[in-house]
Amino acid sequence: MTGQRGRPVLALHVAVVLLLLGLQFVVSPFQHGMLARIMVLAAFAVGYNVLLGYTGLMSLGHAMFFAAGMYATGLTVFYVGAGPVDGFLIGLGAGVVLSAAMGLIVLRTTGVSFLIVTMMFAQVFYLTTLYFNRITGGDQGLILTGHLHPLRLGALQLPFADPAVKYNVALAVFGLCFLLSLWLTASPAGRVLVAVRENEDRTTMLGFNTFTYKLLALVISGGISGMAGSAYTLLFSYVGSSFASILYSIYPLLWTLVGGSGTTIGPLVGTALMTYVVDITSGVTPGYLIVVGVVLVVIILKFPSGIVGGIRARWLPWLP
Amino acid sequence: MAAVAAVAPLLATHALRRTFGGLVAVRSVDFRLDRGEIRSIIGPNGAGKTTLLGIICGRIPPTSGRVVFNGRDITALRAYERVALGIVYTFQIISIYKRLTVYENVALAAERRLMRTPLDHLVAVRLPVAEQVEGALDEVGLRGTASRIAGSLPYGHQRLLEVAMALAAGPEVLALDEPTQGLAPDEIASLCALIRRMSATITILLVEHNMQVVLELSRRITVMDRGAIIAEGSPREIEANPDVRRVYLGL
Amino acid sequence: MSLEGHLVLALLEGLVSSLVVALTALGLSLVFGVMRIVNVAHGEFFMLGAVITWYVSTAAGSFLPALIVAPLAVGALALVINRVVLRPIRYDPAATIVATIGLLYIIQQLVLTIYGPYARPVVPPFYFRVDLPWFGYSGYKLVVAGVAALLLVATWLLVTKTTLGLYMRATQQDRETALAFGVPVDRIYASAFALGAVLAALAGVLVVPEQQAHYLMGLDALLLSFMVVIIGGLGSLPGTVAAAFLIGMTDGVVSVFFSPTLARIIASGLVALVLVWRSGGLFGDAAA
Amino acid sequence: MPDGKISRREVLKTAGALVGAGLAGKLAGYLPTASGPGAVAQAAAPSGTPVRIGFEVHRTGIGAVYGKWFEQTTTATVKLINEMGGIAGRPLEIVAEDDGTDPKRGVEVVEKLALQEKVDVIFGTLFSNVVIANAPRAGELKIPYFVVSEGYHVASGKLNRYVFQPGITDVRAQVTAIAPWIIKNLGKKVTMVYPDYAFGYDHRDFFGQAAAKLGGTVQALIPIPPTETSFTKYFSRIPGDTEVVYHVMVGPGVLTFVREMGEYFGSRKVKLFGFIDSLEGVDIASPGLEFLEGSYIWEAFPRYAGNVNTMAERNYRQRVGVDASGASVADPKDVSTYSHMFGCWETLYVIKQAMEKSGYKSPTPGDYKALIETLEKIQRFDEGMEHPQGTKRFVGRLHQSFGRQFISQVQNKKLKVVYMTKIEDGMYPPEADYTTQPL
Repeated sequence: MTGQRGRPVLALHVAVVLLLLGLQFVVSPFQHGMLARIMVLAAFAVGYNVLLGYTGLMSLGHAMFFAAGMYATGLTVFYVGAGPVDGFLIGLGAGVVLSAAMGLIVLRTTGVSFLIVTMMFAQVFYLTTLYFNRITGGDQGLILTGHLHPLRLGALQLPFADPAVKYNVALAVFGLCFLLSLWLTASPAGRVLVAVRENEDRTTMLGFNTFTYKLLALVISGGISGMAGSAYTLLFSYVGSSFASILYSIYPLLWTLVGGSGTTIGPLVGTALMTYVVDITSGVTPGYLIVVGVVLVVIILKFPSGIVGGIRARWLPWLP
Repeated sequence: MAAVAAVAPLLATHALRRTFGGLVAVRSVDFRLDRGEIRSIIGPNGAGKTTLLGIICGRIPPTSGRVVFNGRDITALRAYERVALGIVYTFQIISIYKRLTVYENVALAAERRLMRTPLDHLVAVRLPVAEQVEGALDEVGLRGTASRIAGSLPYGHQRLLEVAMALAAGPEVLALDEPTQGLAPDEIASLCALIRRMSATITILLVEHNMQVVLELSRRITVMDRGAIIAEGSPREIEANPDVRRVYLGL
Repeated sequence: MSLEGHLVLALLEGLVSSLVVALTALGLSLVFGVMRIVNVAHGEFFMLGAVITWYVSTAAGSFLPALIVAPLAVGALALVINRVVLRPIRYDPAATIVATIGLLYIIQQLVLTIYGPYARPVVPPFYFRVDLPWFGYSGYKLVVAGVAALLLVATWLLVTKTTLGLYMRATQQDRETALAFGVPVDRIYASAFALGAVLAALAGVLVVPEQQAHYLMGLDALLLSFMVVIIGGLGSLPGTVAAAFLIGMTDGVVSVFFSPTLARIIASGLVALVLVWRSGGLFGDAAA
Repeated sequence: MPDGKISRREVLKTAGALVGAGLAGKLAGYLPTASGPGAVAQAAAPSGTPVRIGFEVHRTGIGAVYGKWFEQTTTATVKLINEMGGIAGRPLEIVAEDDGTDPKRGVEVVEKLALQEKVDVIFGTLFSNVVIANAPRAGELKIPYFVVSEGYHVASGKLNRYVFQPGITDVRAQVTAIAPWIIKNLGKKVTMVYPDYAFGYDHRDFFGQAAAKLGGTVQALIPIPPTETSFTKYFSRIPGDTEVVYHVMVGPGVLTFVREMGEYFGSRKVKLFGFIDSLEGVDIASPGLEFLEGSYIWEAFPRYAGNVNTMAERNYRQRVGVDASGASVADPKDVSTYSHMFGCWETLYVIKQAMEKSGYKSPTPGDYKALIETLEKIQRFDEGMEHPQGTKRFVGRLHQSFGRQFISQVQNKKLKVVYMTKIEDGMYPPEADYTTQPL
């Protein structure tokens, strides 16, 4: 909020992005790929966090926004032969439009009703992708390889098959969403969102039209989720219904809560942690989900407000 | 003065009615509030005071009737729109952002007025906010608490903080719903002083049970019973009014 | 098949499935109503009920002992979970979600490891087929529907007529006040959680002869129950039943006239809109 | 460090499959059928650096039943291959990793096996949504990827040159092969009930085509959405004059599906033709399946012993640890996925053959090129210990094998083969040619 706090915060966030930028030169090829995927999914979680962490609305339907971005990009690339940039913008647009339209309906509800309504509309979206399987390929999905042109920056051609391209596109998308969310927390609008989270009635009686602010939050959240979905499609040249299923609504919720909802860095931490816990344990034992479950329980017993949330509460109160 | 007011009431309701299911909370109330006065609304529990206040502030839609503010029919306006017009409300049960700092609490109130263009939403508007926050905090006597977490303030200070937020929201009419509830005598005294100070620039509408406070502060008093206004007048007139004594003071 | 045939089928399917859904949702309605926590692992209690039933009925050669064993076992497990996990995090809503997702992983993986990935059938205690002019129908399904109705009434009596129920409703209304009036809130939470688990397990037991015991059957049951409970209105049993009927009937009727997936789309959309329109739920106060 | 990790995984993996392979191994010692491989028992023990095959397995998620048996089959195959001298004299080693039957995790697993474990090739994926999501990555990483999925995705040409399906016939071929029998023997008016996901689309598209050619008509399509637990409400959509109900389902709901169908139709005369996919991992004698008695079911490889009476089949069955009725020797309640898991066995032998023939040494572009081009030139895999399901025609340009199919009837709660197709019956004009793609 105030000047002398702003500087270290900004420095920290820039440092995180720079760290990710640097990591690509030191990590193994496998980690390289993992990090690229983690960044894209972390962007998804960042988008989710805008709604849950900074506005206090818990959605169980964000898969529909992720998938909206994924399908908008994927289908236009596949059928229309759109370029990656156009495809990406269309994906972003789809996330924005869908979340705006949804917002006008679902924001009439709050609390658990909001949770359920978003879940049900996401289910409708998921089933729709199956119903139109002759176009979408249903859960088998579509492959973009051969339809997807390389990314053009001036003279150079950047094929998405190139790991470096994957990584840095992922980084660009994540960095954008990450800093966007940081800016949001510092902006007056962002503070109003927090006010809505903390006490909506009071906020109304201070003269704010809380509905429009919640809609704003949902649209930003949906837009970011759409971007993430779009980026995922471009990077892994695949579109499929699985990414619209309830699981992909639960993941961002889980990642955000584990990392710390209402913290800008939490979503990244949560996503990375969960991805690696699964990856490492699954290599060690067939029953790895038990370990994952135990880890979740232990984390939450130690940090009920998520890892970064706990760190903020204990040591770094100035974390946004 | 009264004549002037008669010409242009700051706020007036016409044949206001509100029912909840079968229960009539407010029945055909014609209420008028003049600019610059301190008005108290009193009455036994369930008389409809808070409902009337709620309708005036736009928290509760009337079943029928109109609300006019500055000569403009605002019946259709939502609560937040009325706040923007200058009708500001403080809750009966203290309502602040307990987990935010005192500064942030008041800043939110101030910022709403300063955020006019979309751009204002994007980039932090700094200077005016800080000044207005300090001003409001000084006014209510909370200077120096800016960086504290609101929830950690003593009860009385939380009440004052809510008033400071109301001030920062730039009220023309300030509706206080039982502000002295749960305050210690000395706190009540200072709150009364504050209200009197504020009334120099702001019209005060008070729903209050504490008769000392009411009689001491009010220019005029409106008495409600079973959803209707049964009397209105100066403290002295009201004290003398037999109906009031019967119905309300229970004498 | 004639139109009235279609409709009879639709209504029958609707009726039966709604009662079964209500039964599944019963426990959740209790837990969610009283404790206001989203227990993601609730569906796993349902699954455990079904799986235990398979073990019991293969061991004992009869389905009936499971009616006792499964609920008790699952209820005990719930008490442990409540003590070891939920109480330490003070039933914090967000933390509870994460913790119970963890529990869901643990329970599912344990069942997968011990019981295996199979969908195993359980012989119903009795089996007959009701022949209607247009089509046949499972007699067991009808009986389950009946039992479900009984259990619903029983639970309703428990909540409205007993001290425990009174305490539960008090806690549901306002935890602090209840505490002030000397309601042993901790014990109420524990018993509500356990009772919810018992009911979920019971639902699992009754349903398993209809749908096989499978380690992944929990999540869908949970989501469906969750819908029913919220649409019905927090902690309102009549609401839960009403919502179950709303969903069951919509699903049943719509399915007869549209291709399955489209039917699902339409049904879910309609039901969601009902909740938007009555955002507090059919019988609910404003949603918490 | 990696070695330590691998050996640890090895231990745990074998521990996991100890029941299946371990037991099969013991029996292999003295059972007569072992005499076939027995002869080879003298083969020199493999030596040198192991050939490491990455195995993407559905240990968890909806595919877990298949995953369990794919893993058991794979372990048994590897054991036998190593007993018989390994691959080009090198020991064969499996690096298994669960993908949770999830397309996202699937891609991670492909990357992990290729980049971190640095395996020679990857194989084993079944569920088509995972296969299709993985294929682009395998292509980008330029690592041969052998799927055992039966989906019509490899042969459709939408994947890439690194993806092969040499161990199992695809759904299009299965359907094309058996459609004539259905139309001739059961009836011309067909209603199809199939999943509105996975290979449901392949059935819908290609059975319709095949049936039309033979004067059959598909009267109604009833695609069932995922996570459906009650089906009765859909049966009223089956036209009254339907002669054949063609049903293929996946997932845990299938038993309910069949039983509810039984309750619904009761005595009403309608012929049923189903796909074993519905009943993989399920005992045909299960309560509620009585309604299937007398109905017909497609099998890729007959579950009940004696239907295919070859030494190769007996050896395969006993090596994997499957009893005469298709259940696990260790626990008769664990019913196998007999019509799919043979694909793992045969695919591993295809890999062995291709590696040995191409002189494959290490995961280098050159060796991969040789491996892929060699495999693309192979035209048939002869029935025998390596290919117990039967001879396969392999179409190099499609990267797809074609084998015979079986139609069985449920008789006294067992499956009895009543018809066997010829390989040619299933072959369709190829629409793709991977060999033209650059490597």
